[in-house]
Amino acid sequence: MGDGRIQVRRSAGARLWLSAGWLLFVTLIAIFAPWAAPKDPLAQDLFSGRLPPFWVQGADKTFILGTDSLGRDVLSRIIFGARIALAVALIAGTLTCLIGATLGLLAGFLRGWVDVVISRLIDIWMAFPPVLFSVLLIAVLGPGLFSIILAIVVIDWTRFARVIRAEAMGQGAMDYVAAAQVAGRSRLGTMLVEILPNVLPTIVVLLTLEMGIAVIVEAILSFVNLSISTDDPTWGGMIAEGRTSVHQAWWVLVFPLVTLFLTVLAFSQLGEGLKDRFDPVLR
Amino acid sequence: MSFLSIRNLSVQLKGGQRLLRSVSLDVQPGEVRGLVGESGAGKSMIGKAILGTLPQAVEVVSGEIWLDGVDLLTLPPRPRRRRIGALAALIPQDPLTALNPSRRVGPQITGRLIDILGWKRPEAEARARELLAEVQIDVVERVLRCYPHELSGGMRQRILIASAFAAEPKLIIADEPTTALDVTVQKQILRLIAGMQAHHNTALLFVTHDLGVVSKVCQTLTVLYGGLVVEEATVRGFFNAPQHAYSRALLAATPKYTDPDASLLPVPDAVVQALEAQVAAADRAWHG
Amino acid sequence: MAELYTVSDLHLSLPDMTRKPLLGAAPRLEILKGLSFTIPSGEILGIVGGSGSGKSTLGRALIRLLEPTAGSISFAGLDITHLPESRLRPLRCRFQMIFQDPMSSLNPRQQVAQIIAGPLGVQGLDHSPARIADALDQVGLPRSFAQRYPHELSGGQRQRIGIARAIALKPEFILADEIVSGLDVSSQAQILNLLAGLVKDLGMTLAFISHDLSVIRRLCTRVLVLQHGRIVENAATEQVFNYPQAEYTRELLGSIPLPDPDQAWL
Amino acid sequence: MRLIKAILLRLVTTAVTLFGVALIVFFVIRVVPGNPIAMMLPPGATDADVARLTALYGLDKSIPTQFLIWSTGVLRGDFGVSITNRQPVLALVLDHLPATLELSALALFIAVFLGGTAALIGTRLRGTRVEAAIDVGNGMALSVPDFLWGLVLILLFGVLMPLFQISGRITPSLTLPFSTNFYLVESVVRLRFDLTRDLLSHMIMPAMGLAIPLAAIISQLLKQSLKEVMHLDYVALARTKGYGETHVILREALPNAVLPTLTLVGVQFTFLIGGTVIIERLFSFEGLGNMAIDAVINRDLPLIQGIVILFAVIFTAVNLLVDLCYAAFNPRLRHG
Repeated sequence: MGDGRIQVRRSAGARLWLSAGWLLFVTLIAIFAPWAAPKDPLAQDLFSGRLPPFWVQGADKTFILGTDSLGRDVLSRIIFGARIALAVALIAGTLTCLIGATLGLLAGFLRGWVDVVISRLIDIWMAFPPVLFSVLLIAVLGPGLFSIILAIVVIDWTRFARVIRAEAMGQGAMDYVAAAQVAGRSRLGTMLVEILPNVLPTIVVLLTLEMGIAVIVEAILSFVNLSISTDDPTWGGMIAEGRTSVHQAWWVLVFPLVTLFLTVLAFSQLGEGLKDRFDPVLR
Repeated sequence: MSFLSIRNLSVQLKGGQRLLRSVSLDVQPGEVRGLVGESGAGKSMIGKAILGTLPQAVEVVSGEIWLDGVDLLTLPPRPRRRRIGALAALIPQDPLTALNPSRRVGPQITGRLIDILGWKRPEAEARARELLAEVQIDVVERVLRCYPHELSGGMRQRILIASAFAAEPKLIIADEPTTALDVTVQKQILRLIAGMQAHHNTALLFVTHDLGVVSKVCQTLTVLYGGLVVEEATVRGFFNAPQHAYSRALLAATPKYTDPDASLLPVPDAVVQALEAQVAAADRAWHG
Repeated sequence: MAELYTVSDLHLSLPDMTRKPLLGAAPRLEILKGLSFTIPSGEILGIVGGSGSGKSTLGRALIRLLEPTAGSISFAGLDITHLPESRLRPLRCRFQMIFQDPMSSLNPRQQVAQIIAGPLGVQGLDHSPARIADALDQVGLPRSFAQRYPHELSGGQRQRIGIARAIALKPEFILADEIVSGLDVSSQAQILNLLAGLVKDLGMTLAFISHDLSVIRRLCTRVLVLQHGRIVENAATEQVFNYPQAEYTRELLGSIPLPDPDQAWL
Repeated sequence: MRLIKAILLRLVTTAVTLFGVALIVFFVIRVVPGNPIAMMLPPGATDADVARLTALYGLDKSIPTQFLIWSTGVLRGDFGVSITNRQPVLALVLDHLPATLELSALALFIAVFLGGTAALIGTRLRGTRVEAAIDVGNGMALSVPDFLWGLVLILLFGVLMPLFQISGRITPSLTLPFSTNFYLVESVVRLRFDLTRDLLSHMIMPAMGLAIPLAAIISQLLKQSLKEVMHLDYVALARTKGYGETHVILREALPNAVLPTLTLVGVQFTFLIGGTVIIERLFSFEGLGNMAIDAVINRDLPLIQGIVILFAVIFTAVNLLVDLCYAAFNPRLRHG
């Protein structure tokens, strides 16, 4: 209609393409890490520890973004760290979404005792401090990719369940649900054919948001030294090391942090962008 | 000069479609004028433009709104608000959302008197009591201390009417004031508005889609289509001999329970096309 | 004429959630307080009343979107008062409903074709594109509308889709709940004429809920006047309008402003 | 009467929730394979040592029995003894609680102030570039969690422009005249503003890190809620009476827009408190959260249980408080 809406549309488009572009870039880098990385991410060289990035005085130009205290190449470690970050994001995000959204949909649409049980579970879960809970889970499960994914699913399913439950409840009060009943559609059929397409945009937004959160949780767990083994390059592990030596070697903290920041931001903007672009009601 | 005189008023969505296309309209002191049209005709926009409550996305692009000898559109915001607050008032459509749910009824009636017109509190409260009695509320003291949710829809509409007449405005704009009410309540409320209007001799601009209501309450009426004035007439003249084809079509489409055999005639396509051509011509003239 | 619906001593109460105590069940609010009437086949029954009269609740009980608390409803000789949903499902194509607010009753994320095809598919009937095109023809919409979403249509067009969805199943009975109350008079006239024509052509029975007596008189053969959950008048349309028996009916009639400045009213 | 009933019901559901939390944390720690006692002991401990310690902490009994013993203890206020510190869990937890409470409260204050201001300015200047800027800022702040904001703040104001302290709660060399662990409160009460300054200089960055996402949520919700309210007739009516825009927003719209925001902010505040766990770690801030992570790393089972229960108690208390506020502010509930 007016110019305002076109402008919003345009900026939404830019948001979608920028975030999708960055995530595609990170994905390609992660897949082709052995070729993309200039150095071996695990190779230590104690004589070239804490070298600054290439443009700073005293840098070794072959270590483009400098080295950490053990002389490992920061850029290569970021590139290999992307593999773990993305694996966690995709697997944990999707699983969390499937479980949480299903429970939320069932509770919100079927109501009754199903809702009572699921809501009570959500209440109990909400009374846990999530970071502490995940740290605790990793402590008992032992470190490793599988444990991280499991911990994320266990702590974060409520995020989907809560929101989707409320949405499904709102949709359930609409007359098109009554119309489906008048047409003789079964409860399950109504949920899948009528309600699900209407909560799908929200699910997509939450899903990409969750992928970003999964990357952060992995980083947090690496940060408290509970994630993968300490040698494997992870963004969180690098941030943890960078935090301790921030006054001596800022680049060890800055580069992984910027990468993580952009990736998390890109994930969250991707969802909003996809919704604006593909939701028939908004289009 | 008329008390309210709108000259060539054009209103549009910011950077977009026009909603009012050079509308001119006069209301004399004490006149009751109906503003009639279907949805999208722009009838509510006129009221909002006068009162300065156009939505954020809508702007006045040209024209004049003279209220009691002053063009409102030339005034800076604050004096304009004050002038409107002192001279005009609104009876809104939906009594359920037109009272602030978190404030008691009393202050909502006296607020304008105290804050804008500088009355003393006891005077304003006395005035509120007087008005509530006038709109036939008998438990005045209790109602003044109520929160809106404690009152029925008809009761709230009475309070809104009382509040509109509180500062003895010279012009009241009633925006579909009975659309949300049952017919039996509608009759009581219309009777009340008509009685108050006659008693205070206030000019009334009555926005409605219901020709039945217009024929009962108004003296004159203006028919709108697509932001254009289609016909201006006295009520008697209009219902006895509507001039414009669109007016005739609207009357024919309105069901009458006394006349069961009259089949309802939708507005003929030819009439709509002629009107759309007029709208397009107005826009060409505007842009060209 | 055979009776399509026989309703006797119908009671319906709903839990009043605004007064629900924190422990235990909510008190029940009695909405329908013992209604008895019949709807003969082929009749167009007007159901009229103010807000809170129970007219919409009655409608939803007739097509068993709500379950009565007492009394009975029989449809074509079949007692449907307490039938479970699974046994109602095969019957559902025989009684259909057109809703008041098409914005809420048309799924916003389905195209018109899906909206009309959905019920046909569920009932195992033909839901081919040709059938959808037929349905659109019947309600006077261009076939190209099949690919549109509800928000791309005008109010009158949406309501036509609601009608198309209901009549596509060729039901014996249609409930129309305030279907023109949100429309302008010109679209209102079109929708009423369309519905009247279809009901006549297809030989359906119609219950038409409205607060507007003028519309009822135009359309209906018989009128049921409800007040506070009770029937105060049930008579042929002519009878109701010319010799209203109940005080409330007279009050309703007296409250309608005719578009005629000569009618003494205020 | 209705209010008392409501509170009673809430207490019952709260008890159920807390019981669920206790049950889950208890079993998560124990059911999963791995001998916590073996992990507790230094390398080189004998089997006899393990057995003795196992018996000491009651870990040789069946898990349901252990739960029964532990939960009856909890009901008497006995949360057991910490394995690493050899001190009663309750005393340890209550020692560290004030630091976390002060941090959370400061963060909440900042978040409400920033978020509320942004929402009001955005509403007053709607349709302008300022509103667009606020929306973009909200979007950014929302999609990045507290952990990352903490790191960003460390870089900006700890390293690039060293304005604030990046670790600890107070400069260790200072002598403290405090008799409680509510340092910030006490420093103000005792008029020791030098200490207040030092404390704030340590707290401001972790508090900001926690506050930024919450501020964005408050800003977004309140702005949305204001926007909805501003469309209602009573706001238009107030405008026609001659009131200015600022008066309309503050006096007519805000009181009605705050209520829906309040309930959602309650839940979000519990997330903020949960966030203290990692933020305290990041800033080496000696509160409950930092101690919790140490407890997990040291496999200090009684301490972990105690901390988790305490967090759960705090969360449910916050939610209860929000509900009471809602009831108190809502005229519909006040005058049933």
